[in-house]
Amino acid sequence: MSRVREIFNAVYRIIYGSLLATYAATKYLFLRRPTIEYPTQTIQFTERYRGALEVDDNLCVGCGICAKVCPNTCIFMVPYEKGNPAMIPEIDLQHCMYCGLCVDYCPPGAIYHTHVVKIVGFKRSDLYLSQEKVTNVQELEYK
Amino acid sequence: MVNDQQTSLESKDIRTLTINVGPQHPSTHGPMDIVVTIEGETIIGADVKLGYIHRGIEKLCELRNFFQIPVYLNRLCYVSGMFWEYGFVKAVEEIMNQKVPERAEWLRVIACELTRIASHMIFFASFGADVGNLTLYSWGIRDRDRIIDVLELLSGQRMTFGYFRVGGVRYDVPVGFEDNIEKSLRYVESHLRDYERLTVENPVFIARTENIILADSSKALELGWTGPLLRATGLKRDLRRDEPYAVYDTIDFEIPTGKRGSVLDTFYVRIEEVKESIKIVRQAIKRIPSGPFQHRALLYPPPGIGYAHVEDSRGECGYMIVSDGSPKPYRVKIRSPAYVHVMSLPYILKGLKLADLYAVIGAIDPCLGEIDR
Amino acid sequence: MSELNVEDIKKILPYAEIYKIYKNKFYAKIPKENWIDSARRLKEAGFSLLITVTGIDRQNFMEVNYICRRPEGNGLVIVGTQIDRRDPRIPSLVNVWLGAHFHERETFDLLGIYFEGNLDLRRILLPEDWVGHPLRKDYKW
Amino acid sequence: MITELYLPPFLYDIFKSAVATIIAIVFTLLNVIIFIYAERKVWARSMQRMGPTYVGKWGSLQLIADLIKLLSKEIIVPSKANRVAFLLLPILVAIVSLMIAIILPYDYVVFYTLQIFQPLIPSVSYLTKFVVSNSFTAGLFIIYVVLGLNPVLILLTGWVSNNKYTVVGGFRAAAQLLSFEIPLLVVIASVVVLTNSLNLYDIVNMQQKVWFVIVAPLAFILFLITTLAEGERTPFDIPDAESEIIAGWNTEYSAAPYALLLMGMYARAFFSATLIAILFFGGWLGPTLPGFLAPFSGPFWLMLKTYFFMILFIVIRAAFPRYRIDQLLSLNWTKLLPLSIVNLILVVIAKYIVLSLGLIS
Repeated sequence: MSRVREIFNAVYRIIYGSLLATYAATKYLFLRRPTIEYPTQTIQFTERYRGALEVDDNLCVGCGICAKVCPNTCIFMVPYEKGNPAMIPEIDLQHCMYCGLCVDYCPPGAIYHTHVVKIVGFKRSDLYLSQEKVTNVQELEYK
Repeated sequence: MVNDQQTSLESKDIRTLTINVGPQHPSTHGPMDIVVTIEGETIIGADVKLGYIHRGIEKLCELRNFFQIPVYLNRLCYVSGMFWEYGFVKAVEEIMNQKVPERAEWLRVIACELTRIASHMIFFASFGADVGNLTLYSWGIRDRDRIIDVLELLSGQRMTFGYFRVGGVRYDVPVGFEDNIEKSLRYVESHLRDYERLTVENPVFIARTENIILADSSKALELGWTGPLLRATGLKRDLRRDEPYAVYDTIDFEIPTGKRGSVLDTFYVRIEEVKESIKIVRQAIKRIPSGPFQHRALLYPPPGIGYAHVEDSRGECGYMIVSDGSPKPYRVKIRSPAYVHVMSLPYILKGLKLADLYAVIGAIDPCLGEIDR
Repeated sequence: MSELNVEDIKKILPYAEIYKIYKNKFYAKIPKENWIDSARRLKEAGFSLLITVTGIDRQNFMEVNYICRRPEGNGLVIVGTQIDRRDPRIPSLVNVWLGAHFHERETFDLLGIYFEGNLDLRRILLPEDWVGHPLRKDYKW
Repeated sequence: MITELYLPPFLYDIFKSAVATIIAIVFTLLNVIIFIYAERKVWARSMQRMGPTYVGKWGSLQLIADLIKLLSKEIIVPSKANRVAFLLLPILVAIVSLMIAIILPYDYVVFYTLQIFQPLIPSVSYLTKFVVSNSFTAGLFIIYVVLGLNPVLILLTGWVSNNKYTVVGGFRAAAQLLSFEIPLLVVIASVVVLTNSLNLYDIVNMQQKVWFVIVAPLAFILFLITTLAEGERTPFDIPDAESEIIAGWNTEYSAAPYALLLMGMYARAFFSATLIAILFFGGWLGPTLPGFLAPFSGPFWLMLKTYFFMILFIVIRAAFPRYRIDQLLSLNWTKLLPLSIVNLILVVIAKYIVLSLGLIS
């Protein structure tokens, strides 16, 4: 008799389980989906989001700490102008891994993250932010 | 994909067939090659080939300063990056005997447990895809994304966080963090019942996974397994409880265990772990004290050797760091749990069916970043 | 779950120099001859979970370590021994812990330490035709 | 109109069948596209995704775009494959699959739907004479035989590709499809016991008072499971398990041959849905639609039921993982086969009860 009950229980569990699974899959047909259509809608970045780096040349003192702390050595110090001994960082975005150490260690806070993530180029050199580009990264964003 | 030297129809031994599962295969979760010899559908031998994304992180660490290294280590496992940063930071703190502010410890717990949920969600997702249910894949990614949103709010990045610092964490909690966490946890929690309906209560899923025994507890210990796989064999072992670090000894949580070490048990253990992690995060938010979150110190560890362990979502993440007194580590040894699990595949696959191989890989939940390092 | 102390380890490994590196974590330096013996003793004493096998290139000698843990309870021991750097050979631990196999393969791959008795000592992370062992300090890249 | 062409009778028959065949095949192809689109959309909703959105409104033209892409691509034949067989087999698979379309009442659906325009174009009513699917006295038997050809073709497809994955997939397919044919035959036989006829039209007309799903519910469940297995649908999509053996027996196919194989697979699933509607859910029987839609009511109910089972197949795909081949075979031989024989006995008893109640004649 217990054997019969066992079989009955097994059959019940199979049928009930199958119906539950089908119900779970059907339920979501009628729920709002959490996804968005990417190019027409975009997500909001949070405040701390680490996008492409930008340098404020009014604040930069040219100390070169950012170039020293960069683990990938993708920041290079170059003369600000010809004949001017002041230095300013240039950034190779190809090698940058957005770790944010340079931002953490910059004494005057001259280098900071923007929310720009779409920087594209046809050549590798397009991703090298020379001193003209590095001070206004926002304009480089691909729209 | 197909082994050129020995195609099926030209094989000398006509009864067996050698199949390369990988390096490019939908179910290996990354570039990994498993050479399986099958007879009919039964596996009679297997060999694992690794190293397709070996980046030499251990060597890289020897060439970087201590403060630069944590931002590399979250690349080890890109679905549970927080743990891998934490392990290194903890090892350095042990060498330096550095005290960590209590608020930082709680923040670390929050970050780690959120990452554990996110990592287990990826496990559900990829396991679903492995056994042929792509609905689970989508659901796992959906719920993980909510958790990742919170982690982005906290650390500023979605996968490669760079949140841990020696002596604390990098940022304090942002404004409105508690509400955000609670909302995300509720979102994940509301879907957990449906995961169960689709998996551990689904008769087809049970039939598929319940009879694949990975190992019993003695064999698992012999092979050096840790984490959910060891817990699935019925051994109640969790580093958070056995070797408490951070503030885990004051937190109330259960350690779920399986019964027989089957694939179904590993799944069950992970679902329960997600529930426990949610519980831990809720407690942590309530009990987090105010105070400093970072203790800055000069990173010149004294000469010495240090070993730190963190209960990763896959097992014991361990770092052995040898310091010689310079600002760079002399040697960093990374102990990856998934490496141990994947390399024990040849010991557990014999006699299983070919279709079981994918369920086993899914249950092991390999992360090739940490395996190949 | 009592805390381990140096005496407990000393009882298991009488010939070792033992240092406490942190709470419940110990470093034991043993002579090369006791390599397998120490592993057996530790396993019998409850340290049956092998965490990893690894090595350190100390430039004038090689250091081989294995780390093991007690699955019932707490405590961790790093056992280290010194071997000749020009001919780095050491008996394999496969007969003690089955799981030592792949850790030894990795150590052989990256540091070039030969584990005698491990029948499957191939390269694993690097390609099979790779020259040199990258974690050695004199490796040129 | 056409009857006034005064063709000789045999030519007239050929003409009539040709028209019906073309109509049925075109209708099937259209429905395959609908099926694939529905699968992508419904499955996506279940996964909380979007599915196709770009091409056309709600991505409705995505399948057309995919088809054009597949047809315009280069046909790649593996160097170790048997070239002739490799290219011939997809065509055979497609032909064999489409043969069922003529037996199923798709020409009926199309021609009776066109009757809506009768008030505008009176000569449309002649088209009802062109329905040929009602003339197959052994229609169910032919369907079974044609389905029986599939395993051989699939095994050969896997074999001639000369790839390990295709061989494994081909053997899996052969084992699965061959073994599932036996319970399928027994279940079909139980329907025939009820109706004493192999003609689909007779089977539907017998269900005027009561649907067979009420008379023989076990037969319906068994038929659902076996057709899922015969159509290689989840949870029985073992031969082309994409996460296990890449794509199983069709791994090496690309471009137009792949489109043919895909079409064959989806056509078979669509036929299964129609067959379930016809055998167990009263086919085109249902309340007559109001007004000028009255001639459309038969096709409407048939297609409604068909699409319902189509969606059911898709939801089942969303809800279940894949079986393992040895479990599947043991499920077949130890559970389905005995159950189908039990079902046959039950149906015999049920027939006497239903006959005595006067529900079927």
